[in-house]
Amino acid sequence: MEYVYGALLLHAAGQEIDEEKLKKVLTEAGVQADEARLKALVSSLKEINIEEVLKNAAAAPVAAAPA
Amino acid sequence: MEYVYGALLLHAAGQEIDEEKLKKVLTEAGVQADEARLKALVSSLKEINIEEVLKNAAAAPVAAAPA
Amino acid sequence: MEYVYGALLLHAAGQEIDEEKLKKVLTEAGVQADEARLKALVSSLKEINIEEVLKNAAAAPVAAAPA
Amino acid sequence: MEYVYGALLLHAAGQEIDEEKLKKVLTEAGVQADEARLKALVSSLKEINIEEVLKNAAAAPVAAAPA
Amino acid sequence: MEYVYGALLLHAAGQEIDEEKLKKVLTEAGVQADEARLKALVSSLKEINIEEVLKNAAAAPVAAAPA
Amino acid sequence: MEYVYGALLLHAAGQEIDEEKLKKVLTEAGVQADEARLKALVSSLKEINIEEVLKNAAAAPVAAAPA
Amino acid sequence: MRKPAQWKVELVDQVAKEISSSNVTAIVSIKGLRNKQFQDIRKSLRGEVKIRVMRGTLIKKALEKAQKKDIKGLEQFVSGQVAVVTGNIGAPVLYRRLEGTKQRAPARGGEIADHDIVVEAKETSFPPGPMISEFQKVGLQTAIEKGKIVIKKEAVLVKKGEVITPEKAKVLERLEIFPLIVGLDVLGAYEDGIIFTKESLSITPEQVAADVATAFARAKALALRATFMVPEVVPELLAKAKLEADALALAAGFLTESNVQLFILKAIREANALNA
Repeated sequence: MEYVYGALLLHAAGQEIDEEKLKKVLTEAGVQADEARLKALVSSLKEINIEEVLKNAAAAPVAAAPA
Repeated sequence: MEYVYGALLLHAAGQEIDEEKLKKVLTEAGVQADEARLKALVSSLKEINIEEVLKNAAAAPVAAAPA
Repeated sequence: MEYVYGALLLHAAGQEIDEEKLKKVLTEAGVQADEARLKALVSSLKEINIEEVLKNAAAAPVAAAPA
Repeated sequence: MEYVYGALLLHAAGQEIDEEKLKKVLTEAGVQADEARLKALVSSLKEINIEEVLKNAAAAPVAAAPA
Repeated sequence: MEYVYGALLLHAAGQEIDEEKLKKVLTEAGVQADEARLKALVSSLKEINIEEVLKNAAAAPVAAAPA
Repeated sequence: MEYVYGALLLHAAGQEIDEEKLKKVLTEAGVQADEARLKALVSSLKEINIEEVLKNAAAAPVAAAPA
Repeated sequence: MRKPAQWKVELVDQVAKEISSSNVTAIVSIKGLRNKQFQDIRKSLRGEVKIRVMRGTLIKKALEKAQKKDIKGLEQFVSGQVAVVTGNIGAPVLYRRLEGTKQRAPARGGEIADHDIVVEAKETSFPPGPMISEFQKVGLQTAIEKGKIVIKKEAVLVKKGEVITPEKAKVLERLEIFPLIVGLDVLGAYEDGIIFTKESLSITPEQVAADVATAFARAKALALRATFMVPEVVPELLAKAKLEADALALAAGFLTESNVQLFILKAIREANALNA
C-alpha cells in the first residue's frame, strides 16, 4: 500500500499525482519505487475521481474502533 | 490527514515513525509540517498498535468496488 | 467454473464470447474444453445481459476478506 | 478485472499462477498484459489462501444485510 | 432450473437421483431433457451431500442470484 | 417440499400448474400424492404471482430450512 | 524603582532553573480548582512533574530568565489563575497525564455552565422538610412519596452558557450532581523549541487510531477502484470475481460440479419462498 499512501499524501497536500512526485515521496520514506507500478497507479488514478472515492470510503463503516 | 497518510506510508515502508522522518516525507510532498502536530501525532502513534488498527479496518468491508 | 471465468475474462477484454475464443482461452489455461459445455455456456450467455448480472453481483457487499 | 479473472481461471484449472501463464491467458483473450500489474497480482496472490477467500466469498452474507 | 427442481423433487421423494429417473420426471413435466445436462447434473450431485446443503441453506445465503 | 418442487418444475417448464399435471409429475417421482394437499397448493399458487415470489427469493434470506 | 522582594527574586530564579533543566514546560489554568483537589493532583503527579502556582508577572520573569530557546513563546498563555508545570516527559504525554487528573466537581455558584445541567425525575434521599422549599425555589416540581421528597419531572436546571446561581449550586450539590470539570487545564506547552497549543496537544491516541483506520479505508477504496493489485485488496477482488462468476453461472444456468450447490440453494430458497 506504500504507493497508495504516497498518492493519498500528495492528494491531501493539494499536489497533482505524477510519477516523479510520487517517486520522490516514496524514496524519502525509504521505498525503492518500481517504475512500472508507479506508472500503473498514476495512470489508473488519472481515470478516477479521487475525491468521490474518498468520500464513499469514509461513508463505509470504518467504525471497528480499536479497544 | 496528510500527517496520517505520511505516517502510514512510513509504516508500510517498514520504517519506524519518528518526527524527523515524517517531516521529511511531508516536506517532500509539499506540506509545511507543523512541529507541534508532528510531535503530538508521533507520540499518539506510539501508544496505539497500528497493525491492530489496520487489521480491524481491513475487516470492515469497503463500499467502493471497482465498476 | 473455468468456463465462467474464461467467459468473464473475454467479456472484460471487450471480446464477444464465442465458442472458439472461449476454447482458446481455456486451452491456454490448461483446460481441456468440453464442446458441449462450451456450447451450453456460450448459447446461454447470448440470452442474458452480462453487464446487468455483473452489476447486481457487484452490488452485493463482500464481507470480511482475510488480510 | 481481466487480470483477476485470468488468475481465477488458472486457479480453477488447477494451475499455479505465475506471471508467464497469466500473461499467456490474457494475451489469448486479447488483453495486452501490463508487466507491473501481472507482477503485483501474482506476488499478492502468493500471500493469500485463494481457496479460503473463495470459500468465504460464497459464505459472505450477500444482500440480506441487517439494517 | 427445471433439472434442479426435478432433482430436488426426486430427493424429497426419497429416490436416488439417476439420469433415467430425472429424465422421466422432466418429460412428465413437459421438458425435453437434454442428455448432456442430465449427465452433468447427476454427476455433479454425486459429489455433494444434498442433505448437508439443505441443512445449511438457512444459514448460507446464495450469492446474488439473478431471478 | 415434494409438492412445491413439483410445482416449481412445472412452472419452469412453462406449464400451468394444475392438480392433474402436478399429480402426474409427483407420481413419476415416486410420490403418492394426497388429493387434499394437491388442491391446497394449486389453489394457493393461483393467488400469487410466482415470478414475483421467485425474484424476491433471490434477495431474501432463507427463513427456515426444511428439516 | 523599588527593589523586588527577596523571596520573589529567589522564586523566579528557582523556577527559571527548573524550566531550564526540564524537558517540558506547560502553562496550566487552575481556575475553579479547590485546594484539596489541587493537593490530590499534586500528590498523584509527584515524581513526574513539578507544579508551581505563582503570579503571572513572576512566571513571565521566570520564562525570560530560563535557558531555553524560544521559551518566551509560552508568555501568550499566561493570564488568569495559572501555574507552571515542568517535567521530563513529552509534551503530549504531559497533556494526557494532566487531562487524566480532571474530575467532576460541585458548583459553588457563579460559574458558567458549559453544558445543559439536567435534573432527572427521581426519588431523593431527603425526608420532607426544609429541602422542599429549596427545590421549589429553583423551579423543581416536587412531591412527597413514601416519606421521601420526589422530583416529579425532569428539568434543565441551568442552560448551557448560563450562570449557575448559588441557590442552584446548592441544590445540585444536594442531589450529588457535579456539573464542573476541574483539574489542571493545559493552555500551552513547550518542548524542544516548539510551542504546543491546546489544539495540537489534544490529538489523542484514540483519534489518531480512528484517523489511521480512515486513512486505510481510503487507501483500500482507492486501490480497489484503481485495481491496483496490493495484497490488501486482492482478496476482495478475488471475492468479487467469484461472486460475479457465481451470478453469471446462475443466470446462464451453467451448472457444473463446482457450482451445483448454488443451484440447489437457489431452488431451496425458491421453494421456501413459495411455501411460505
